Amino acid sequence: MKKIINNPDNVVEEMLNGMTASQPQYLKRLKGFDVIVRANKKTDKVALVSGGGSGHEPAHAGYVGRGMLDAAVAGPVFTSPTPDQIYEAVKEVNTGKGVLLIIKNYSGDVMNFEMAAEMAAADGIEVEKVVTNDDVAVENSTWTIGRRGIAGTVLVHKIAGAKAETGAALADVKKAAEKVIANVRSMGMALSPCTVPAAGKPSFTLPDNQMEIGIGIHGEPGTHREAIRSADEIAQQLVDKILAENIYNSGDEVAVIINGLGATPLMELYILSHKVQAILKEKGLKMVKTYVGNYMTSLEMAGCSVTLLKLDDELKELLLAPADTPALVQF
Amino acid sequence: MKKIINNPDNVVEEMLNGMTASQPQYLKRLKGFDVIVRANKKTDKVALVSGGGSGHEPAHAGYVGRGMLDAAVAGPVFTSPTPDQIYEAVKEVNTGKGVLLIIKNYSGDVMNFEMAAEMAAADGIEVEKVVTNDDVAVENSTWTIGRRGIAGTVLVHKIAGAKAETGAALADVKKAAEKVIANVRSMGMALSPCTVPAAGKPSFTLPDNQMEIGIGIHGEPGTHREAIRSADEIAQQLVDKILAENIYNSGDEVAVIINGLGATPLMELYILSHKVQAILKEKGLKMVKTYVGNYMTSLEMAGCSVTLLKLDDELKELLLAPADTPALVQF
Amino acid sequence: MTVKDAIKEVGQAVIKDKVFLTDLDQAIGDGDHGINMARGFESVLPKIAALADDNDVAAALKAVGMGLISSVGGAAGPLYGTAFLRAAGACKGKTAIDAATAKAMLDAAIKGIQDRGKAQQGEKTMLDALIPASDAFADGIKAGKNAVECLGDAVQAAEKGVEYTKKISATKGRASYLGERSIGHQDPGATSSTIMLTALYKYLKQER
Amino acid sequence: MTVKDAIKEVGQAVIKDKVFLTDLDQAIGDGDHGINMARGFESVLPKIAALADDNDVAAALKAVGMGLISSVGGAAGPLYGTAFLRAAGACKGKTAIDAATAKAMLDAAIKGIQDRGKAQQGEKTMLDALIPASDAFADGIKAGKNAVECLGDAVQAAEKGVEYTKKISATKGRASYLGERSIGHQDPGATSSTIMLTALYKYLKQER
Ligand SMILES: Nc1ncnc2c1ncn2[C@@H]1O[C@H](COP(=O)(O)OP(=O)(O)O)[C@@H](O)[C@H]1O
Ligand SMILES: Nc1ncnc2c1ncn2[C@@H]1O[C@H](COP(=O)(O)OP(=O)(O)O)[C@@H](O)[C@H]1O
Ligand SMILES: [Mg+2]
Ligand SMILES: [Mg+2]
Ligand SMILES: [Mg+2]
Ligand SMILES: [Mg+2]
Repeated sequence: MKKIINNPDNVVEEMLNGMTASQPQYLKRLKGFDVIVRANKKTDKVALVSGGGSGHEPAHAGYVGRGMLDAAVAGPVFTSPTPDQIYEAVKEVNTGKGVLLIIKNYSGDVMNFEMAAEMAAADGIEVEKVVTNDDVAVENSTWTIGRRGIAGTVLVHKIAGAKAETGAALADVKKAAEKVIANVRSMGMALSPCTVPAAGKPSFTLPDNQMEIGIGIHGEPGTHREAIRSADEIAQQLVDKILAENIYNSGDEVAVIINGLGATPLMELYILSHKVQAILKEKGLKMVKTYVGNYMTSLEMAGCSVTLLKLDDELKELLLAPADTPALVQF
Repeated sequence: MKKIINNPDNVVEEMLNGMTASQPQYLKRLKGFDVIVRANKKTDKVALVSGGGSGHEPAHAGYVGRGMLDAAVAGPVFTSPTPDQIYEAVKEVNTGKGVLLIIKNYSGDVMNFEMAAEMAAADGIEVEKVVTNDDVAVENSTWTIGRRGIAGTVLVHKIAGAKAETGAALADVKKAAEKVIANVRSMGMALSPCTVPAAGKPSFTLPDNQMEIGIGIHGEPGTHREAIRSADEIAQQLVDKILAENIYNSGDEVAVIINGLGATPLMELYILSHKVQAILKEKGLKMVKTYVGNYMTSLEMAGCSVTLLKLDDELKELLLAPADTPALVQF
Repeated sequence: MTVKDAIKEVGQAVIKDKVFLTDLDQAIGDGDHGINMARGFESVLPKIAALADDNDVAAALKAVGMGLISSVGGAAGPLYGTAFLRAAGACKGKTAIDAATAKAMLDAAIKGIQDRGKAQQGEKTMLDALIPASDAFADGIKAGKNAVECLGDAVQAAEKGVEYTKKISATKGRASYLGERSIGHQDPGATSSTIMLTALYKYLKQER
Repeated sequence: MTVKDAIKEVGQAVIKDKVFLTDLDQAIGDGDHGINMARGFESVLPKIAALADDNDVAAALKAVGMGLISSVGGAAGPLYGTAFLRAAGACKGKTAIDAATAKAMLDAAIKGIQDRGKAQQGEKTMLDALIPASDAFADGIKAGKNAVECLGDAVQAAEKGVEYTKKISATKGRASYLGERSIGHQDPGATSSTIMLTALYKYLKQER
């Protein structure tokens, strides 16, 4: 395991302190908790709280700031934070207008956030939650826990965050978030595994000529592996799976994320994006905005995911609204 | 070699087209050339042209946009672009107020940009150049070609770009760039090598327990290798070497870049930054702004560099001025 | 024979198998189950050691539940945390635990896990160890065995349950994303449940 | 014996050693010298093939120089490009090249490289092949040898020069960043220079 760390057991602690020390204009830490909140005084609006296991940086604390989140709760690497941590975050950012929890669909995350919501509700805080589940690699059925939440979650932060910034009520912020969730899909692949610091060894092994398709963001294996293919073929494969959802139609406006999983050079993401743009154009879709970079990572995994969000007028306006956070700034 | 590419010989071509297809609001390509210019009509100001070998993404095209560069010229991976390409870029962005070339100090880059400058000068275009050389890993002496230009170059783009945006004359933009160069120093290290696509194999091999100190950004070996150490020790080692330059004094305001070389998780960069901030604070320096992320990379190399820039009032104001480019946005 | 010592044995058994449980989770999950459980009991055990020596079983189990909830995270934290809280609820006021009470505690724990996690038997989770364990416990009671003997039967059933998890594919928890590929691997949570039951049984048998 | 064929031989020799030159550059540089030079000659050779068959040496060399400048990049592009342009300047109007002209061309090339790159002999660059080659050529002329014989001597001197580059540390080019660590490795540029001289010599000798 080659990592720039001190002690595998302290990575989250030191990372959080490193974030606030590096970006004090954006972030501060809730004393005694693994919770990052905005440096600026909370404003009188619906508050957004997200979070999850660490190792997905810049998610989630990188999205704390104007136009996006009010707080991010960091669990241990790839492990949902505990309810008491989430509960503190909720109490801290609530201004009386209510709090929206943005949860990625994993059993652990859902359970811990729900317990925190129960604790906050018992205090009389108005709490709502949305669960993101954009990963089409995973079958959605009533018999399983459904699809996973991956990079599409960032667009929920962006759009619900912009909605909250307009002064909208909790129900409306939640509705905007749910509209994103209904219209966003992602699909990922990996060239190499990652190593959880405390585990000390790679999460799986992959022969030199193979890739994992349908990878998640926790070092878990994908849905299957196959011989490594060209960037254009990978783009086609990922986009095909997303388009097979049948929610994107010719003429639709869309937002795109070409997401790196941590160790993928930007050069490769742009080469992939080149083909993705061509396929989407061919399909008659109009790209309103494309984000290319590391938005939702899996430590030092090499690989990528493609995310597609269908926009309507409201979502488009909120997507293009300003944001000012460590990881996403737009005018 | 595991990469998301199509053909090793087409990586630059497809990447550039991927950039413009993904970010048409920022970038367009000069037809027939490996030159990226701003999508918006050129404004009546001194124009900034930078560039170099590819493989350093987001450098250099990622910094094309308001408040930074007007054009970036992309060479093959790790190879300076040729004079004719640079010459086209200069002709395209010149508005009559003159053009500043920002060159990283490598024999190849300097020679090719100088030849282009000669060609442009022959056309009557006013061209000036600055050469960045922030890498303290390399001895500076009259007998060698001097220090290399690495991540500190991004701050030259930022500050000279902001200066040009004020409508300043070419001489003054150049002076601002030179002030940055005089006050910026960087030092890097790597945990793993990178693979030039056309070469197909790693640029060097490094045992599992070793790291390279004083690494450049072209997959070249560093100044020496040693047993891998903790993040705090690495931070100390890199910063000590920078502070040994004796240009940073207690009370000085500084800007910092904690730069990832391509495959380094943001988590590790923040852990490193945590210690870097502590050392600098201890030394009495005041951090005005810290950038943490992949700003000047070396393909999929794992490792980092630390950059320190001493600010005066002018540099501080220009550093904090707005920028709107694919890779660096600030209000 | 004290509840504090029993919990200590159980916690130490889990901590001892940290790497084993993590390896199991690497195969079909995200490779943290052992790390999570060990972190949990490392946080809980000092708190238990600091409790009064009044052998208040419910109070001790509640402390375990609260402690796990606020230190484990992931899926296992809320599930095991809730399980311990519910078990505590089922033995409130008791110092000596007879077979019937023990069975009620086990069932309360299982119900807690199901309330939180919405899983059934056969979905490749900790329930595939715990539900067979409870069934075997019930059979033991019917056969007139005492609590420790019943627990011995329960352990054997849990072990069989773990073996059974190798044969099925997961439909709950992270392993469900693997679909058919999860077949052939034993479930980490079923394994940790069995480790806990086994440690408790060993402690009680030797103390008797 | 035509200048077009000679250039073709030289270019193909460089292309053939693409991997070898790249490997040398990986050891002490950035691992692209072979790729750069091969890209250059792959771009240049078709242009040369398309030239008129008038054996205008200066015109052909100028085309090589311009072509390398606009296709090689890096350090080698401007250096070799300038070298060919200067060599062209030194033989303007000549179709047959005698020993004195050849020597003048070689020296013009060397001067061009030094004007651009500001290096001296002993800095572990292509000059460490080319300057000894020029010296040997001069000795050959003094000894009354013809151009091809002089070139043979030059090739041997260039080869020795390449060997010598293994013993010294680089103070120019990318390898200079390695300091002492560059010792033990031969310089890629000195090697490519020698490959070109050797290819030219072989062609001329066999054509004679
Ligand atoms: N819904 C559920 N009901 C019961 N047990 C579950 C459920 N989801 C997961 N588990 C159990 O949790 C175990 C995984 O725990 P752990 O690895 O600590 O959490 P995570 O999956 O969040 O990383 C699985 O092996 C399984 O036994
Ligand atoms: N200043 C210089 N003068 C002469 N030759 C040089 C100089 N700098 C570099 N070289 C030569 O160029 C070679 C490297 O060329 P190449 O790898 O193509 O370019 P780069 O170093 O830009 O990657 C070196 O081996 C050396 O012989
Ligand atoms: Mg987990
Ligand atoms: Mg090069
Ligand atoms: Mg797990
Ligand atoms: Mg080179």
